[in-house]
Amino acid sequence: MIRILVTTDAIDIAAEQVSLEQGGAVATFTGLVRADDGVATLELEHYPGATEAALLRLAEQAVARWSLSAATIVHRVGPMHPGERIVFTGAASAHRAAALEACAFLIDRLKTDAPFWKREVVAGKGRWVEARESDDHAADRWR
Amino acid sequence: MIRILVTTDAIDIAAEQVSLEQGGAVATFTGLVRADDGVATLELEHYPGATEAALLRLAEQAVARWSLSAATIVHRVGPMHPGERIVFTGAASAHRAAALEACAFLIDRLKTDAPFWKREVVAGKGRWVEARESDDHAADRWR
Amino acid sequence: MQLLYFAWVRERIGMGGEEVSPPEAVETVADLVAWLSSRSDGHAAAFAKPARLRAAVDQAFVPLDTRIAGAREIAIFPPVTGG
Amino acid sequence: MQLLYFAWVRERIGMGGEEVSPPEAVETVADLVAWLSSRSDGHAAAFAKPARLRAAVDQAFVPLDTRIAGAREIAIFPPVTGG
Repeated sequence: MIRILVTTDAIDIAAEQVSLEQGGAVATFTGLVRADDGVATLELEHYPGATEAALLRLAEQAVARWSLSAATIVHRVGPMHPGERIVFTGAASAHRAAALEACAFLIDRLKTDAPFWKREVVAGKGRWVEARESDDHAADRWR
Repeated sequence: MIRILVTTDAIDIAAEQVSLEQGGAVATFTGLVRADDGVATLELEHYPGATEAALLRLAEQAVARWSLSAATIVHRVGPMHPGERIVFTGAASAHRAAALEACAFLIDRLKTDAPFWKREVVAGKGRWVEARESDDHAADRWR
Repeated sequence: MQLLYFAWVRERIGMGGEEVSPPEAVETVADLVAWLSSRSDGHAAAFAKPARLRAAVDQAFVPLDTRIAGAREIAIFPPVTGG
Repeated sequence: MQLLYFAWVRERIGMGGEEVSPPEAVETVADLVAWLSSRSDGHAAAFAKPARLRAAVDQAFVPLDTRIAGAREIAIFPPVTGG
């Protein structure tokens, strides 16, 4: 079962976990908005339609590569605040190595392959977050 | 923050997740009782005192090695049924690679380093689960 | 063809997208970006450094030297920063 | 010293532990296992294949050739299968 959700609502971890609990092993990753350098608000822009298609493609690749019983990607968009959940990836499989690897694959590749853009508001001023080379390297190890 | 719990109660994933949400990245692993070969009940025996000490040592190693902001290990003991959660490991860090690796470390090493024993009940007959060599290999990659 | 702009590309141009009909000499995404640069100061600012741009043709990420013939929707944006 | 047994070691011996005072010739965990084997048919069955046994001395996992002088609590059990 694949579940893709792009939403302005808070991410409900408990519900996502329960829907993943198929097979013997579930691995999840949750990214939170950090309060680095006084960030008050983080705004997430995305490319409607293309985003969902990109996430679905990633989830399908993970399911095929690791024979997953379930894969979930939830990404929040719009304005959010430090401590809130921005992204959730989850993978379920019969065995733990597959679930753990697939979960890491989903978040690493999401960082480079899905059209989201972060804008930080610090002291009332907005600035677009720069892409990081380390994210390209992390994504490359799955190619 | 390190949290170690060995319990006969059901594992509350939502509460464990929330207590881990320190720093920017949280990775979790949940192991579920599988219904392989008609297993009706799984019983978990452990070595009280030594178990908690072993889990605490693992969590402390993970916190030191990956500079975690939080590490959690919850393991259920006693009788349980297919679909129920048997183990939960979680790691929180500023960055995702540390959280993901530490979470995998915790579950891989728990399999070989903590004194738990599984007994399956199939068609009314109990049998002790055999240790698997693949678990030794998975644990070895962290040494 | 329909163009879409995101993040600081959108902000500098001052709109989320526009409908354009480039001449035949505009063969690739890079050509399109160069051609668009003359439309306004905002376009010029957004497209000043093509190396900082990424693109999608009909919702699939592509390199800037990709040919655009037959494309219905082209999106131009900075490197992505989700997750 | 206090002995503890777990899983099928406990089941075969028929108890979770016992207090023993082995003679001085019993120097290692392996010696202890050999010495215990003669105590009952259950002990003999539990300890028939020492390669299948693991041990902890004062709650720390140790190899079977570990010396036991000064130990207060020794646990003998099969390879662990948690998680």
